[in-house]
Amino acid sequence: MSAQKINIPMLGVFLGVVAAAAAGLLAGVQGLTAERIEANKKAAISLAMNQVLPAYDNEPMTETNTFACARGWKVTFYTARKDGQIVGYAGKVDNTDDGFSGTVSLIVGLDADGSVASIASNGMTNSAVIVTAQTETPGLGTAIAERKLQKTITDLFGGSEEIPGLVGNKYLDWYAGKKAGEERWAIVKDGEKVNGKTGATITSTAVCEAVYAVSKTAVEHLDELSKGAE
Amino acid sequence: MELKFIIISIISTGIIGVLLGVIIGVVAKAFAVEIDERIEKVEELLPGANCGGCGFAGCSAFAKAVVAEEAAPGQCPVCSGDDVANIASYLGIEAGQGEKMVALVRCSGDISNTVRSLYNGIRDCRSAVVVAGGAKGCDYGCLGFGSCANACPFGAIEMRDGLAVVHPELCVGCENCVATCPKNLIVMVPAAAEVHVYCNSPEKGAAKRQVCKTACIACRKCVKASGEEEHMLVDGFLVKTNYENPPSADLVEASACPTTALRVAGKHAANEYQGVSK
Amino acid sequence: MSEQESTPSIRLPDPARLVVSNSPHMRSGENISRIMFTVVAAMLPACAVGIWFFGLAAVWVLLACTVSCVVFEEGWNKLNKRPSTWKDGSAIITGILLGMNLNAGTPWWVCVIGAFLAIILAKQLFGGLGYNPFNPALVARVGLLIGLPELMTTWNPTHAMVSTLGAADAVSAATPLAMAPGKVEVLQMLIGNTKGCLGETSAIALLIGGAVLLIFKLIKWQVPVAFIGSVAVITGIMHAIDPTTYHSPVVHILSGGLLLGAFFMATDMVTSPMTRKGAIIFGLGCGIMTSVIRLWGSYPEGVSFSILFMNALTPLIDRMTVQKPFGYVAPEKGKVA
Amino acid sequence: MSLAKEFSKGIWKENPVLVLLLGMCPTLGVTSSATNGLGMGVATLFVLMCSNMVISLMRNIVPKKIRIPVYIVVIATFVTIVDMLMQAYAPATLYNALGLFIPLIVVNCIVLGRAEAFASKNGIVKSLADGLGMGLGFTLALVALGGTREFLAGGTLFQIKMIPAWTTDFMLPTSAAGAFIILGLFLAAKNAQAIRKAKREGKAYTPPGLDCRSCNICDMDK
Amino acid sequence: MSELTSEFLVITIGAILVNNFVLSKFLGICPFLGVSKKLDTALGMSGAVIFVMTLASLVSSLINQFLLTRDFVIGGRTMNLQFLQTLVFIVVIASLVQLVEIILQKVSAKLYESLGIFLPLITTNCAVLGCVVLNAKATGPLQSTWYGATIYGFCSAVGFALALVLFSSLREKLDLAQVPKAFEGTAISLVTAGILAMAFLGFSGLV
Amino acid sequence: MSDKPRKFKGGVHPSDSKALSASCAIQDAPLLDKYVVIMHQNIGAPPQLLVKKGDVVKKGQLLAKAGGFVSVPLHAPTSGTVSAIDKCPGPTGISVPAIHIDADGEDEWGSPFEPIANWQNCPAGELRQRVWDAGIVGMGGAGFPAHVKLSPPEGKEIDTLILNGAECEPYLTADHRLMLEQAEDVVLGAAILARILGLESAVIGIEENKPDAIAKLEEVAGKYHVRVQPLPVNYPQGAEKQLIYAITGREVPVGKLPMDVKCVVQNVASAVAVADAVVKGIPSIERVTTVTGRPVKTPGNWRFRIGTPIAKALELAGGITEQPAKLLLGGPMMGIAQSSLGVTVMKNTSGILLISSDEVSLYSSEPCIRCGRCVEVCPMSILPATISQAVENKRFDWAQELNVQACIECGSCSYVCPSHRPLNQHFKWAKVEIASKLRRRND
Repeated sequence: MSAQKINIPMLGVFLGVVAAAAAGLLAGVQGLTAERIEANKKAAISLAMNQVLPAYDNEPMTETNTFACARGWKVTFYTARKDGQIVGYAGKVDNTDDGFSGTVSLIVGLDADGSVASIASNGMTNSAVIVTAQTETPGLGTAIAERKLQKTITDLFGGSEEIPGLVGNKYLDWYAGKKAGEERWAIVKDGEKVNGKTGATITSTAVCEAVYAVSKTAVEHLDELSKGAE
Repeated sequence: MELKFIIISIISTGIIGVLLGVIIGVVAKAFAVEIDERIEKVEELLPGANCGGCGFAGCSAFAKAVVAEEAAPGQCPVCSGDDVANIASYLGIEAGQGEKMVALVRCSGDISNTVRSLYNGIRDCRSAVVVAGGAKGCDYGCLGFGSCANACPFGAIEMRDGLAVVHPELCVGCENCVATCPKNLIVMVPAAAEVHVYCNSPEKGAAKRQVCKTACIACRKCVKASGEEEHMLVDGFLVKTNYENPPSADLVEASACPTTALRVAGKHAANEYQGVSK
Repeated sequence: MSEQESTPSIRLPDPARLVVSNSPHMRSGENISRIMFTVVAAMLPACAVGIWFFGLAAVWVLLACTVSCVVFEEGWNKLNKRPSTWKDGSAIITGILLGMNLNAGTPWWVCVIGAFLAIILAKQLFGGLGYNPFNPALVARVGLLIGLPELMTTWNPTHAMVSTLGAADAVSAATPLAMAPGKVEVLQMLIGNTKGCLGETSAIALLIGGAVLLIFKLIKWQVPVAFIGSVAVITGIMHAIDPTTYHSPVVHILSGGLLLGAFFMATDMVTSPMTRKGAIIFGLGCGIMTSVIRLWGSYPEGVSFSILFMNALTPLIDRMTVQKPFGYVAPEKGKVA
Repeated sequence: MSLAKEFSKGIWKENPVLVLLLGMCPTLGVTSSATNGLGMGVATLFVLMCSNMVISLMRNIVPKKIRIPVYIVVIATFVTIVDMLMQAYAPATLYNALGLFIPLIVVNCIVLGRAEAFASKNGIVKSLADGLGMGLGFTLALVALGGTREFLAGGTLFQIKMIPAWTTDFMLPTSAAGAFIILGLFLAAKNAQAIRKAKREGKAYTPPGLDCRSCNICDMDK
Repeated sequence: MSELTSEFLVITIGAILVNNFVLSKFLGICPFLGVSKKLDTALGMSGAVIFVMTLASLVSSLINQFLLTRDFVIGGRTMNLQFLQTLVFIVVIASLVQLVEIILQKVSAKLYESLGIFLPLITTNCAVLGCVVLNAKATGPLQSTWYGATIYGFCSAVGFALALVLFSSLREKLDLAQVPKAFEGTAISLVTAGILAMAFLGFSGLV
Repeated sequence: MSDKPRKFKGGVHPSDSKALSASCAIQDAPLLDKYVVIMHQNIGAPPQLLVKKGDVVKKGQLLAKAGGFVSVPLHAPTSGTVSAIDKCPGPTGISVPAIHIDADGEDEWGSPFEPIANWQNCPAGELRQRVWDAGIVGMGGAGFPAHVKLSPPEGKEIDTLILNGAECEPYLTADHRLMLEQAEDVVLGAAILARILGLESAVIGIEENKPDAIAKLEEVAGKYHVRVQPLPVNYPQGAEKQLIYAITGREVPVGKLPMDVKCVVQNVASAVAVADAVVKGIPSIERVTTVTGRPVKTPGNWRFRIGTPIAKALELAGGITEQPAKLLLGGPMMGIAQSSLGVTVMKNTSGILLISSDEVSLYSSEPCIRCGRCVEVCPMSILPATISQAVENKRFDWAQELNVQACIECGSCSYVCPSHRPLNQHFKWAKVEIASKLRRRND
């Protein structure tokens, strides 16, 4: 490289101008899309929230508390009330940064005492845990995190009906009714009840840690939570 | 509000850009290494094949030498005439371009035409000569294991029926094959010359015929056919093309070489002499 | 060629039929297939024990693996118009080794996938025997472990276990490594009456096979010794620190595929270092990695992964352990190793 | 070359993934399903076309010495725009799955490579055709690869079970190892086709290697 | 173990072995395949990447921390310049590589000769940008600091180097192999890398 | 110097097949009507021709004089006429210049020098000159001029003279018979060589599989302070470096000569030639050669004139019983395969060996399975398998790094290789390439 041959300040200025112009353009697009991105995020949250919370009549989105938990993550709690009484919380934790190939974000519905809520759906007892974002290996890590019915080619042509409510996932449903205590939750691989999958231990651990962190934070901050939003 | 945001973005990015630009500029000044920009330019004009045909270690070394006037741009065997002219005019020097040379394998003894012993070993000429001088009856002939073809970066040498055949149109004259042939069979000849003697054995005619059907037996028919013009030169028991004054392709027809050692390069490459030898 | 006029009664060699080649002109007569079939023989005791304890299911798995390995090998050769190579025995070894690394009840299609991974992917794509940088059977086993983790980590109980424990208990019984430390029956592991892959359960049979290999000098003793030794040392240290969490080294050595791996897979000539020094480094590396995966990793067993990883390191180890030639260090007398 | 040729060469003859071996990181990283491959392909296609267009427009005013930084800035801008647009309008699952690889389009050799090798030397229409062709070729390769991996893993395509009887998921194709291996098999298949073609035409064929023939990035600084 | 120490382990072991940049995150594949023909060049590339990636992590995390993630309020809305991350990072990396090249050329001609040819390649090495972007997204108490980011950058680069060196020694061995014609070159390299990735999967769950 | 020989590392034990000819006493070959004396029979410079076509020569007459210090003269094997100075097939397959002599049948003696009866009092220099004048080379196979080894440069001290009677090559029995039948000459030659070097004593190293020769030599050895050292049977025990190590425990450094560890090694046949040249005044015009192999009708050991065509030698042995696969000059491990019967016996031709086709396993060169056997047997402790793979891919620089130059081409690695790889040829090739690279660099 022999950059010294040409007029250096000019190059700097040219690059600066291009970069600045680019930045300007970006700022414009950002301005145009920002609101929709925000709205998307909110919509995603409220959708998930509706699934994990019992019936409520307030606006949980406006009643939030955010606490830092032990791992350095931030847990946001949305309080759900019915007739003014707290019926549960939705704890949201984003970007836990220890999945197999990226971060895990999830929303956990909690009972008023901070334990993971159970939700009866389609005749089964599911836990109120929804993984909202993950980038795990399809089939392997996703099996732990996804609550999704497998569509088959016959469904495509047969046009089967959408089943409302939560889809069961044995790895996630393990958490139903669990409450964080002093002991951390361990990954159980063998036996009847499982929250971990062989070959996808990292994802299992990531989900487990995140759910634990939400419950734990709620338990630790129950006082503040029960007081309502600041 | 939007406008203000945009302005902040522009300013901060602009500052980073200019700052980095200036830092690079300053550092570049402070740590400047004197480089002759001509070298870079010449290297840019060179083909970048790094074949080493010019005798230097790759194109950049050659560029250095050209700029230092230790080499003429025309020494690059791969460059086209225009490339060479460009470099020369850029540097304001003589192109010094020599005649275009191509490789010639001085042997026509393929498997069907020569005596071979049952060689059992590594299929590589340079390795085969270590064992009993290779597999060929003729001490001077092409061994046919293709060391030269492997050495050619341009795929100009074809191994055909145990004989290396140069395709002159693909040959750029890098001489890699010349250095590789353990029998020193390959020489560089002007690309313009069409007629070559495809034999390299200095043995007596009778000895040659014993081991090879297409050897040059120095019958001098071609010498006679070329008449007064000294197109062909006799060297012991071998006739060679006079590359100072090469004959035209007609000579091959005219001389009716009894062993077909005298061949037209193009026809030889196109495999038109197969089974011709008497 | 000079003409020789010879008296009619005396016959002289025909020069045109004399082969010219480099010295030496004598050979020891050793060849690849002899080596390979000796290895097959060495594997038979462990297979026999597997068949004894797991029954016909084990036979089917071994057969499915071996047959499909040979079929893939020959199919590939046919497809690429290469000479037939199954007779050199290497595909048979791979097949048997793969079978030994599977659960006795493994479905046949898993065996076929495994054989494909081993023969085509890990061996023939690299040019066949001698050129594969990774042990084919191991690639197959690890590929199946990654692809079908649940299937590959569920094992059939032995017949003996079923008859003593009852069918249900036997099925739910854990493998030795998954049991709580201190509850493991070492004697059963020695003879092979335990859960695990069909060829890896019986320590005694594997040791007999290993001895055969050592007697015929087909493996370097340094590899298994360094491998097993380093596992023993590391797990021993951890056991000494916390006996309630970590198994004793004896359990570690006898359980899982350690003996099988140490004697039959880590010692694979093609994929392990050539010098004695390299073999020691190779064995140590395998042992350390196996211990680390077993103690802290997420997979229940680390032998296959460790050997596969060390296979990848083999070219580097070979590079580092180039021996000094005779007379290289002039002042030093005595043999140069 | 005609416009149609500029467009079509990227799809098969000079397919950026299978022949030019460009953009391997996203090719391997996001193709665990056909949907992801499609999303990434379209995103890259968009960036490629925009950057090709802008760079073609700018080609005469950019000082040669800072060509590369300027190109990168241009590309980075479009990548960020794509990022924001996808965040706003694409399904959240897709955006999340592509994750890290969206910003990494910046350093995808296809984009920079085409900018340098083509757009900086050709007019805007040609550059657009080239960008479209290359982008489509990339997208096709990604969808094919993603589809293969997804299908081999569980008989699904675009998350729809194609073979309902297929119940056991085989995770190897979707794992990291599978990504490498299946891309390798894809390349080999393309090579095999090229070899057969070359043989028909009586030419020699050397499979493309990832050497300085396809990725001429180090040459760019000249 | 304190959170910091455990995260330190996660970062180091994780970045080098478990979540190896090349073999499980698919970052830096181009140089991984392109510069791995010979062990010597692989070593040179490794050195250059370790140096540049550490430096780039440091510089860009500083910029990220002190400029891009700073919130400011305009018209009642809190805004920041995070959307400029990609743009700024790539410009920083490109300039940095340029700087390193210029300085290296002057300071140590020998080092320049062994590393220099790889430097332009690094600009477009997605491992560097990927590492910087990952740092910017990180939420861990350690990795979100500038020194944590630097450690992560260094370890990721070491992971890259490990994979590259292993792979190049394997490829040197592959040079001797008689690979089927269709698999020659990159195809067989990818298959090898796949099997290498299998071996690295054994590390999963270590952190 | 200890009495117990050391065992060098590595080595192989091929079946020796010496029984074919070991019991056959040396016979004098009858006079032929035509001899073809190859010009260049020694390592080093070729000799300079002194005769021309048509010249009449006497037996023992100088045909060519030494072409330099590392070169030896040539003598006429019999009396007759020089019929041609022309090419003939050489042992390496390439035609070489040779002196064709038509014998007159008189076998008339025309020695260039007189016997030195009183050699004990003759100055060492004169004796050394006689060795040179007689044209004696290393007759074990290498053909290195004997006088050169006997002329250590200033400052190089020699303390051990070793006579190489190991004859570790399978099949060959020429040295064995020579030691048995001419034990006195061997010991005498040893004593003369010792005197030239200014030494009091000499050691004869013999493999233990020749007990009769050991016994016979021990009987006569006492006369001249010569010690007979039995050696374990292990190929290549007769290789210079291995022999020196076995007898003295010294390792000759790579690229150095025995001289550098104060040793001189001479073949027993050379010692006999020295004794003949000094005491009887006979130049090197004949040698004992084993003609053997399974296809040979009557294997045996003959004393051939230099220049005897191989076809004639085979006729003496009764011809063949079946077509052999290979015709070798030398032993099966290091001998050179021939494709012509026109090659003639040279000063270093220790054996003419025919190998039947069932003994030969042709190189099929399967891929290396890295079993490491070659590493185990390599007496030089290099890595044959790795070097071979490097050479296979033309990585000669790599081969050089791996010390391919240390290879003594004993062939042990190829012998044991289960993949039948042409290891030895790889090394030879690599050495040639490295040498030519060095030459190019020096140019």
